[in-house]
Amino acid sequence: MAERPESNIPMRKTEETAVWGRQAAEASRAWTVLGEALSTRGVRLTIYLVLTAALFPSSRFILLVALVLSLAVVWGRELSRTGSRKIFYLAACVAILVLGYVLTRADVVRVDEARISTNPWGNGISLVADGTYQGEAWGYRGPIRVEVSVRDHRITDIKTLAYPDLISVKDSVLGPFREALLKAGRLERPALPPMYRGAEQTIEGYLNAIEAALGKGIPDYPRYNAFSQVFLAAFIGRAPDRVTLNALAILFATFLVFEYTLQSMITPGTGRAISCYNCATCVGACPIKEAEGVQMPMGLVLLTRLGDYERVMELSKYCVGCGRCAAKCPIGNSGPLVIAAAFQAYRRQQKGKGASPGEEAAS
Amino acid sequence: MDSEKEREIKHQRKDTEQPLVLPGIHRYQFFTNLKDRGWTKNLDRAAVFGIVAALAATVIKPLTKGNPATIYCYECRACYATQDRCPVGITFQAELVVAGRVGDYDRFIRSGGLKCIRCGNCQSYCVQYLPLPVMFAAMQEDTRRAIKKGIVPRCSLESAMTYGLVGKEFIDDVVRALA
Amino acid sequence: MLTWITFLFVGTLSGVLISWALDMSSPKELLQGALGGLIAGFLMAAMLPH
Amino acid sequence: MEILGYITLSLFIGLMLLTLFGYIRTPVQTVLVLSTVLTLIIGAVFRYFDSGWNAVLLMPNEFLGGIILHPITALLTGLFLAGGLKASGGFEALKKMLNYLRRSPIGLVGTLVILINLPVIASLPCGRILAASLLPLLFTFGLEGGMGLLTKSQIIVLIGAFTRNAMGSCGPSPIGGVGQIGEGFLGSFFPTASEGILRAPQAFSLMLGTAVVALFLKFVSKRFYPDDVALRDVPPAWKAEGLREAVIEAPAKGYLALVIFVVSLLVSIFQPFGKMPVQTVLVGGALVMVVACRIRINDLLDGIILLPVTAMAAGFLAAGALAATGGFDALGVILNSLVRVPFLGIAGMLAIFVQFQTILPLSCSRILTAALVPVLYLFGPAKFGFLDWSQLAVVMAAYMINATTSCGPSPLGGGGMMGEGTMRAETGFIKGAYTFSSMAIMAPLAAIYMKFLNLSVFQPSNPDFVRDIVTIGEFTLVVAVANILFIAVMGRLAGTNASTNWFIQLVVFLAGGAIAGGILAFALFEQNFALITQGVAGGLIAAALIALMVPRTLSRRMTATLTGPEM
Repeated sequence: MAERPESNIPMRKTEETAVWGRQAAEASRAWTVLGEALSTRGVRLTIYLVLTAALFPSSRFILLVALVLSLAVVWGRELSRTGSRKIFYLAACVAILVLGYVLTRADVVRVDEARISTNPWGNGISLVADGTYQGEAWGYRGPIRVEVSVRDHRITDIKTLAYPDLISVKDSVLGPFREALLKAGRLERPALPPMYRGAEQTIEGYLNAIEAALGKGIPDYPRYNAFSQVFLAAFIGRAPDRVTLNALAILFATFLVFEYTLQSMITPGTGRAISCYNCATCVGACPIKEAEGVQMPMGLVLLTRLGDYERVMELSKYCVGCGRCAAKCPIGNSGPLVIAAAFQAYRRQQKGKGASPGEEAAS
Repeated sequence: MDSEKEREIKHQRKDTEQPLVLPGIHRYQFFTNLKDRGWTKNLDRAAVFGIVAALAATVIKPLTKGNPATIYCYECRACYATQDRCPVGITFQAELVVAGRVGDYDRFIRSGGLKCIRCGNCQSYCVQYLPLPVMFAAMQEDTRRAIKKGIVPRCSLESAMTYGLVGKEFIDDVVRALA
Repeated sequence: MLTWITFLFVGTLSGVLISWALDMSSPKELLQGALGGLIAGFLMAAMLPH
Repeated sequence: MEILGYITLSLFIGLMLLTLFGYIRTPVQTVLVLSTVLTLIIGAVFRYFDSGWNAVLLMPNEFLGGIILHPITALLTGLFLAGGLKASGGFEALKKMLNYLRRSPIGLVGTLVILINLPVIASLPCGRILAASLLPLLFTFGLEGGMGLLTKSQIIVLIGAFTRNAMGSCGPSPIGGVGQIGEGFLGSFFPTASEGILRAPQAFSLMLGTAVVALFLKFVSKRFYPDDVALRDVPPAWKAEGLREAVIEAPAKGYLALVIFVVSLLVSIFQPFGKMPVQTVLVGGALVMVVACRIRINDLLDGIILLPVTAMAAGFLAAGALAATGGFDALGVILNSLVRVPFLGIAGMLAIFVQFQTILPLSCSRILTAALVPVLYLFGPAKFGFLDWSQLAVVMAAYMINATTSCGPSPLGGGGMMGEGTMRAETGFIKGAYTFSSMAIMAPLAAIYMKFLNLSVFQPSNPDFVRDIVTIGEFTLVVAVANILFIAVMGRLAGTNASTNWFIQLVVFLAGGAIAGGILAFALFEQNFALITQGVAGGLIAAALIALMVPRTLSRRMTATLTGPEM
């Protein structure tokens, strides 16, 4: 246990170092608390979750669903075992969310239906009063802002105020399209070759910007109410789509591997487990070979890598300690060494929980 | 000699401090050739951790930079089949995708990424139907920002100018950076 | 079609060889191995693009 | 800058060879990371003097570009799925289904043959996914596993052949296998190549290669290394008594998990719901399994085999560092200059190139493939023009099959080690069988198939279908019979003297390699005797290099690995 600094500090009780010692002890205790927190898998998984949610606004909805589901499973088990009421609080939260979602959804549906009859597309231009309006919509690289002038229910001029997509479709697409719009005098979809993907998004954004601008000209153009706007912005953000789902799948895999490696990195002594080949050579050498469905030394090493030290302790009672596996391993791993490290880690965990003061006195 | 003796003592003491794996069996029974194998104690762990961290960095970087589709590239180079159908004569499209994934500006410029006009001709060849022009455009923006900041080495810009690898959208930026 | 034929042929051949290598060389077992190889070859050919 | 490429290339290959021969006794990841670091340091020094600090600071980005992300994540998600299947008892269910199959007309042998070929049929992106989960199942057929159906030698043959098939299965896999790299390159000329031009030749040659591995193990390996398998044999009394039926219990959720596994595989291969990355489908399948079969997320984690993932990533890092410092350009120049060597020529150079991965087996074939296939591409019409497109396709088929199977014999944690461990053999036991089959059977057969059938399919203008299929049949039989003959001779001549054995093996390998090189040259250039002779010469060199890598005696090598080279 030499790697624990606080165990050394009480020994230096000389006058000069007492203050320094106390400070160091406090600091090291803080570090220990942090370390203990980080060495818990649940805490780390929460950190990954928060990190992902912070990095990708569009993934928040999916993550929220995943969080609620997993909490429901965990707390549901707790309810059946210990009668803990946590799951009801969760249910209340979910109910509030669902209620908000239903309200927002109703509002969105109402607005969308209302917009069908009063939208500025095509012939809807006749609803727009004369004047000059500004509108904004998200294009390919950022918000496109346009200024549209309308007279006698015809679009007379379109000015582009902000146009971050500039480099993608300079004058080859947007210019002729603007001309076409002006010629038609109303908002219509372009006839474009379907392959120009980047340009398609730009055009879409451009059209939406014009739509937003013209919408300001319609006297009673329906809008979302404040609650829906807040709800949409806070919980869902941009709608979850397939790209987000795919990215989350890869992130899930990566984080789990990261986690898996980290487990044996931060637990002293079990680091050798990460270079296991899974080749089962040690299983061949082992006189026990299999116990409770686990391939003996290899399964223990893999469980150590996983961080399931309690199970390792349960299973290590089958080990006869002959050390044959240590001689056979092609990369010089040693099953018993790793298992012993897992034993220590398990004891340390128990000590952290304050379960066994007797062992502390023994060491 | 003293240090050697000390090490020996340390070694022995460590050995007696070890907990028992099972009653009556000490850990020294299980020492392998591990000391021959590892040059230092933590080298292997550090190496594996470095690898996994590099992996995580490779995933997270494109996701946060707004180029998430690049991580699905098989790197099967089916897009090389574009050949003459590319209007600006880019021959190594997959290289551009990889460069976009890790933010490798030099490679991007060398493979002609600044020439690309995002016409989307290469997209129909992709086995995965990845939005190639979108990925290229995002990386182009990134490269332009990098050129403005002066991160991109001067020599790669110079050689790009010499071989005509800069499209007309970017030529101002490159000239300004070289001036 | 020809792909299927070649695959079935090679599957049968490999089935016979494997069953021979597995020390099961009575005629019945060879036939069974050939049948298994035929099925394997069929499945493999079914996975290929056409 | 050119000298830098040569320095880093020799550094990489030197470190790899030292690790292969056991002079550096550290896990392969560490060595690869060290070689990356060394390469980067040297490269940074060169760059600093060449173009200043900015260029040095961009180097991390450049070597990260070497990581091919897709196979790693696909492998991970596949392993999740396998872990879930294992935890929910899916393999028990599979065992039960196999039991039914065993009682059907195809019997035990047919079941085993199908089981051996299962990895290629299921076509996952890495062979280890199925190997890790099915090898314990195969083991249970033996005495130790409890069923006692097969004897020691049968178990050896069964596991060896299965591992061969599994390790080759990442080539023909349509969901991101190694073969995809070659298919993508060929897509430059053959319009539909990226949808599977290489799949048929690989699956074709793998079937025969598997059979030949089985024969090799039966006739040769057991005589060469008689005391290196620690399996127990079935007592003769049992055998006379007949089979002892083991009762297999499979939970209902095991069947459910099996169904989810198969469905998610089919979805990821045939993509019925629109194009979706494999990873999403497999992770989705794993999560459905978590919910439906009530397994823990720890069980998914349990399925991960960390070594191939980290070894692959480390290899890509090293390859990326090499590419950033121009090491692979130097390799291209070296290979290019081999063409001018007399007796070798273009055919000989290609015969060596095709076997390169078997000569230098790394723990995942993608590491070198990702770097070498572009070199091969440049030999084609794209740059040097040594080959035309159809010849390039032939070489690519032969190269790919060798590449995908190269992780089998690798002693650096290749997939074959899993088989060796399961059959309780010493490290290196199946190496001879593996290298022989990939050198002498698979590469020439894949080339022949590509040349005479697949190219005709992909270019329908060719009318000589029947003639071609007869050619394929002839060549298949000739290659198979010749190699079976070699194996039989080798098995007959093998004695107790290790060095004599090794010499016999060298001779047979040389003969097999010569035939392989000749056939490859024939498939490339048809009846041009000068070029076929060159191909034979190249095949001889490659075979000699391969035979040098096969261990002479296992136990002594094991002892040397354990206690150091001095003993």
